[in-house]
Amino acid sequence: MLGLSAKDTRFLLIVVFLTLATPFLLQPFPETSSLAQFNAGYPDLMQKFAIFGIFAIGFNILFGLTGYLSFGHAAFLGVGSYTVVWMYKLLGYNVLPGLVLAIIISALFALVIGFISLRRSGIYFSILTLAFAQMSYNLAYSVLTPITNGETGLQVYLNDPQILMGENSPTSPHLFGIVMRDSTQIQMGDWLFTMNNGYYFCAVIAIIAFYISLRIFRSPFGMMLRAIKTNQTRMNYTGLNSRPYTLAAFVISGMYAGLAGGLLAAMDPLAGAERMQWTASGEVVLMTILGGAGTLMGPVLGAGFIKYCENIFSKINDGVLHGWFAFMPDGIEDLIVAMIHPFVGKGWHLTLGILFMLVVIFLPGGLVEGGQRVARLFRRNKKAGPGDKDPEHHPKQAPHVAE
Amino acid sequence: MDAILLQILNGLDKGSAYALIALGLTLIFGTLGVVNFAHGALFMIGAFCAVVMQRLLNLSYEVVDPTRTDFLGNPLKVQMPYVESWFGTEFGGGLIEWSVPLSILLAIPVMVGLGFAMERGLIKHFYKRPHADQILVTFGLAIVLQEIIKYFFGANPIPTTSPDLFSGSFDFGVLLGFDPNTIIYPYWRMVYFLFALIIIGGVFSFLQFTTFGMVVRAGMADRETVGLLGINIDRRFTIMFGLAAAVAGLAGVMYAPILSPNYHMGMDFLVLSFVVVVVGGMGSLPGAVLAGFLLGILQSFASMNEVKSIIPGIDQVIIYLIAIIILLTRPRGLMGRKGVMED
Amino acid sequence: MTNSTFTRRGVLKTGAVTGAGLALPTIFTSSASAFTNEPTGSTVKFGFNVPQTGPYAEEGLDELRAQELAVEHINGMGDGGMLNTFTSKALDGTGILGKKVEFVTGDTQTKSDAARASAKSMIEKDGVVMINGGSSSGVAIAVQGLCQEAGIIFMAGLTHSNDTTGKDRKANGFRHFFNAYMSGAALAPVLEKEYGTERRAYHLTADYTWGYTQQESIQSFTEAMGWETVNNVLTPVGAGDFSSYITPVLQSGADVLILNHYGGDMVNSLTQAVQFGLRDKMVNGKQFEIVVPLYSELMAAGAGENIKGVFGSMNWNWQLQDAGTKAFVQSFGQKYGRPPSNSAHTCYVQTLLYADAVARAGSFNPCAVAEALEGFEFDGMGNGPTLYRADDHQCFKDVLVMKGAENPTTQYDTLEVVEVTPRAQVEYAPNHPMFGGDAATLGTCNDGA
Amino acid sequence: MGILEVKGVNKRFGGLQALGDVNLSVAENTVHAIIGPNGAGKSTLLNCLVGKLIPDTGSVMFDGQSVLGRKPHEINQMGISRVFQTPEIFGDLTVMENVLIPCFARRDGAFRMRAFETVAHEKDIVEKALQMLEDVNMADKKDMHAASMSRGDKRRLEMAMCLVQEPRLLLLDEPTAGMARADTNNTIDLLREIKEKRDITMAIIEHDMHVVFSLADRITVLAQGTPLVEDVPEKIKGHPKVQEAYLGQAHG
Repeated sequence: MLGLSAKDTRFLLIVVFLTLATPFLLQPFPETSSLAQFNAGYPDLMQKFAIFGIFAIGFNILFGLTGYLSFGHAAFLGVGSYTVVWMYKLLGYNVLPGLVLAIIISALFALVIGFISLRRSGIYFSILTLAFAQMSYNLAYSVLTPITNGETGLQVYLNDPQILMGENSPTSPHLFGIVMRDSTQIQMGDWLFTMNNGYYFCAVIAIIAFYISLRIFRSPFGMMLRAIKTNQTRMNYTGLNSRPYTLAAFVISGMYAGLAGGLLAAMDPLAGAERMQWTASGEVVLMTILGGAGTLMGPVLGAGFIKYCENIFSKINDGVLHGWFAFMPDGIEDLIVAMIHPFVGKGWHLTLGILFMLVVIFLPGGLVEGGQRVARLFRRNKKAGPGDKDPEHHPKQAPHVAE
Repeated sequence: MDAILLQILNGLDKGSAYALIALGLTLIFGTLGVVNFAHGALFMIGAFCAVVMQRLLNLSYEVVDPTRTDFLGNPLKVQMPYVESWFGTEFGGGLIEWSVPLSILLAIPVMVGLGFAMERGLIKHFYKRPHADQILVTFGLAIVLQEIIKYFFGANPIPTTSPDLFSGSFDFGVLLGFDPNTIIYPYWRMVYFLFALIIIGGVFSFLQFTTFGMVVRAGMADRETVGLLGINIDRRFTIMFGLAAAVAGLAGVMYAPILSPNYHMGMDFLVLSFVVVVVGGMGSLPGAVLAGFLLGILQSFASMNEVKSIIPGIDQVIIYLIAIIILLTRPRGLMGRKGVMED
Repeated sequence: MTNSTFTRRGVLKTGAVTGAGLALPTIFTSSASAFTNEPTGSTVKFGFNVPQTGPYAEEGLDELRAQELAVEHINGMGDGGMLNTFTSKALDGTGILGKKVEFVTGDTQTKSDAARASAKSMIEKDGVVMINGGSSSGVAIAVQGLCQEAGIIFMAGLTHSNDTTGKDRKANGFRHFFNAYMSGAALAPVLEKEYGTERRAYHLTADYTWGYTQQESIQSFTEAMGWETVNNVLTPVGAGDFSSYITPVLQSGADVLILNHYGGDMVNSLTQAVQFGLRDKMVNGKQFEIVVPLYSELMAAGAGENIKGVFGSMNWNWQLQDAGTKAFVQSFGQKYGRPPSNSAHTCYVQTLLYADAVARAGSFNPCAVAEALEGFEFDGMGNGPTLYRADDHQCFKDVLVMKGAENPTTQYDTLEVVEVTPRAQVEYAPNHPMFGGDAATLGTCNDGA
Repeated sequence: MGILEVKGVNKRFGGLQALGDVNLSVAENTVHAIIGPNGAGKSTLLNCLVGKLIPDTGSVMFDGQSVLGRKPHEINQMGISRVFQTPEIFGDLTVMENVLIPCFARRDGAFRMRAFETVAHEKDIVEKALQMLEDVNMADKKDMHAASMSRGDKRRLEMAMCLVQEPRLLLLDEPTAGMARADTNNTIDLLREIKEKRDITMAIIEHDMHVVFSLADRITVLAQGTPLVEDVPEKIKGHPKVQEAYLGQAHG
């Protein structure tokens, strides 16, 4: 189906299912339970999962396949966001023109930056991309304030032209009248599920982005990119010019980043300069490595992992901790709270740092490898058990590695 | 003219810090082939050695002063440092005042120990892993280190003062025949510059003139061959990691009076020090030092009002601009060797 | 199925729809809510969104302490703090409108994106009715915009830029903290008295929006009293080493250096300027001086001895002697063993003011609350008689001019109050050009319905 | 007129004359060996042929066109493939993929965005690659990770990667260097088989006399950067100049 092998089709269908069911899957705890703190099924976080998933999928096309480690992809994220907000300001709140333009403009940026940076390889390439992104960030934060609104972030004002705004047009981002921030809520018992328009918009785009990446992985082009990673000398002596291949990969990943940046602004009509800072570039690198560079699903898992930590752990404060352990005797409760305290709330960075180290030490292939190990364990147990059925019947998000 | 002289002085000082950090980073790149994202954190921990020393010397007992009250209306508890009561206010106070230079004594064992622990406990297992994994693990380590510091010292900058002897500034202008007050330079910054020169000189002569250094240099050039000679290069590389950590730490200790230490100062220096190392050329120690001073001085020039009025914002991007120009004209930076970190 | 713009969780907590055992999904009806996150149970949730990581983490921590204290006082625990001195008596220590106050916390990271993400999760996931806190203007403006779109009230924390209640003012946003214009208006007369009218000022300004508005304000006030502005140099945020910006100061013939910096930048630029011996110099026959227009206790602590004798301004200080301040300092000091900072104070007061406005309006509807806050006159909150101006949602009150203390006795009294500038002196027209002129509007109140 | 014509090529590295006035003509469908002691300039000459080095003077013509100034991938596209001293293969890819890539390179040229086709659907190319693997007896290893193979298999794979491009000239840089005797013999057999089955021109740079004399149609002896003699193997064997410059040195 869709030009994919049976295995890939099944994989894609699983991804589609998981993506569409996210509002339910991420809401495992009833609202009334104290574990509801760990629920992640609210629109903003789900949108972030999808958007940063797209960002990481695109980054992986460059880094995972060619091995070129860019430290400047946040620049394209920022360019995408600024483009979309400018389109709001000039045309109106329909997200479509902005998103299309975001992809085009980030592609142009990527073409220029890639053309220059790809003259070098290894760490020299990384530093060149870093330098371009940091220059963009520093200028956007200060000197370019008239275009970017600097520290405050670019936003829409009532006196902006918005020439396509009609009388009844929504006053927040929408797609032909479907307002992004509107949600439909379903309550089932103690569970509340929020199906947000913006999330499903991002989800559909993320699925398309994933499908394209799957096709690229399986294409001759993808094979060439992997060939570049493993041996450029042989590549050249096989009559292939590696520069245009890497440049194409760079531009494609830049377009993914621009799209992700555009979607950030499509969900929330504000574009801040911090999106271009090196820490943002570093974040996508970490997402990709953490999940498993060069695998299809890894970067998405990595993105989800980091965004989850950032949004969930940072909100756990002492009050919440006391709530959880209230059933214990006072002394023990205080002790346990004091022990957990440094790792949550203002200490969420610590948790993230420790998790980075644990994953990379024990799972050299990233989270995907962890998934594979679990799956293998699962299969072995299955086989040992009496009623041995086809283990493929339980793919359980079985991450798929492009070998 | 005097303005240019001044900016050269500023640049040398900025450059000293860049050069010291880059030197340690290059030692690790060159010998171990590891991308160490925790190097900025080592610099930060060095600076906090000065804070710890200051705190240690200021360890106090409380004396209740009934004549004064604190903000809640209770009698004020006055802090009396132990060192002052043991050695008298003059000598004890002197010790407290000299806490930053004294903390070098603390920083060397702390940093070397930390370096050993890092290399043996963590980095060692990553020699054969891809650079991406090294980045992830050292970045994680950097976060952990800075969060530990934040847990104990808070997020605010902590004032760390230089000894009174070095407070104030020296008037170079008068010496060179300019008007007074045109070229002044703080004594402490001169101390820092000299200190940096001594450390850099020390590291170079260590590598140049000792057998140990020669083996390490040979190892940097060709690790396998040296290994074949039956020399235990691993142990030496551990020591090199300790040395690199000590250099970063000492750079941090002495920088504390210039930049009040805070827990994330390492991250602020991290990107910059990578740019310096790469501009200098991967694996080249002289390159790292040269690039440090070069970028320091150029950054100072770019901060001049005359320059900024022609190109607004140039001081924000100059480092990156120079990095791009140098890497495009010289493929391996100023003095880089072929084949290091190019894949 | 219904469409709702933002999620409401309060409903569930009450068990109003206890469908735990139902086989079929129970679905909301739109009449369930009149506005965003309408609290229907016995509790109401506030969102405290402060920097917990990054350079302003310490300030954020102090804000959290104060906010927690405010919640205690509203719920009738502790000694009641400023509720005892507050002129409005609508709050009786039993929560708000019979509902106990709960709160959730989040980390702004001092980044607009992260702050909005955190605020969104509070609105969408936790169902808060109000968000309070923050330690920078960029974040305040970003979160204020979000609250406007979502239809809840934003009570700004520490934000000093003119824009927050100037060109970026919003109907759902309220600022108790003072602003750059007020700093200039309060500082100028003191500077004139201390340093005379014949001065040449050199500005170093943080290169971002807050820096620009502060520099503009200070320059206009100092020039009005006869000072000359020699130069204004923009410095990169987080520059660390400011030496190359400081050295040209003496050569320029200036005799006053104005540091439009905040946080770590201010600590470093001030420390380094003192190291360069600027304050020991005589220029144009006058003693060289440094001014730091915006002070905070925590940053003053970071600069250590270098702030001695340096003038600046503050929104409030714990050393004030009015009854409200004393009650708050007592209450805060008992609980945390340290006096509150002025960012803690503003967050504490904002939380109480919001609660009080709800009580007076008799509703959590943001538009009703906004109406109750607009034009509200009150006293007993440490700043003397105060007005929440309806035109731009800015509080007008006395402003403090501070000076670095020559002989601090503890780590907390490194600053001393030089003058309490009366409110009348810092007032301005709502359409003042520095505040967006006539183009700036609040827009209309949004309750999210 | 040979398919490869090298005329008056000089190359200096600083003070060292690596190649001095080299003239060489390789006739179509022959195996031409270039031998010489270490440092004779064999590798320098080869690098000048494939675009890695540019001679200071002289000309290198392939099928009537100059190769000078062209990049390695352009020269490959002209029809010259190269086997390296240590096999250069795509270690992280499977054996099959290693052979597929040169197939695509031959069909699509130096760069073509085929991001939306699927490799498995390119029937012609897959068949061609499979056929090639069968020809070199590696069909059973097609899904193996290339890097995990033995050195002999890597050499065989590299050869297959070059042959599948159907080059008009195959350059071999010491194809048996560092090999055990048995592997060397296998390689010789493989090359002989290739020579017999295909219309192909080969230029071999080799140290090992055994290899050279069992394969070559013509031999050029290089010493100190200049060609000493060029002739058929039988004549080279007993040539006094060769004895003196090459074998003599090798023995003494």
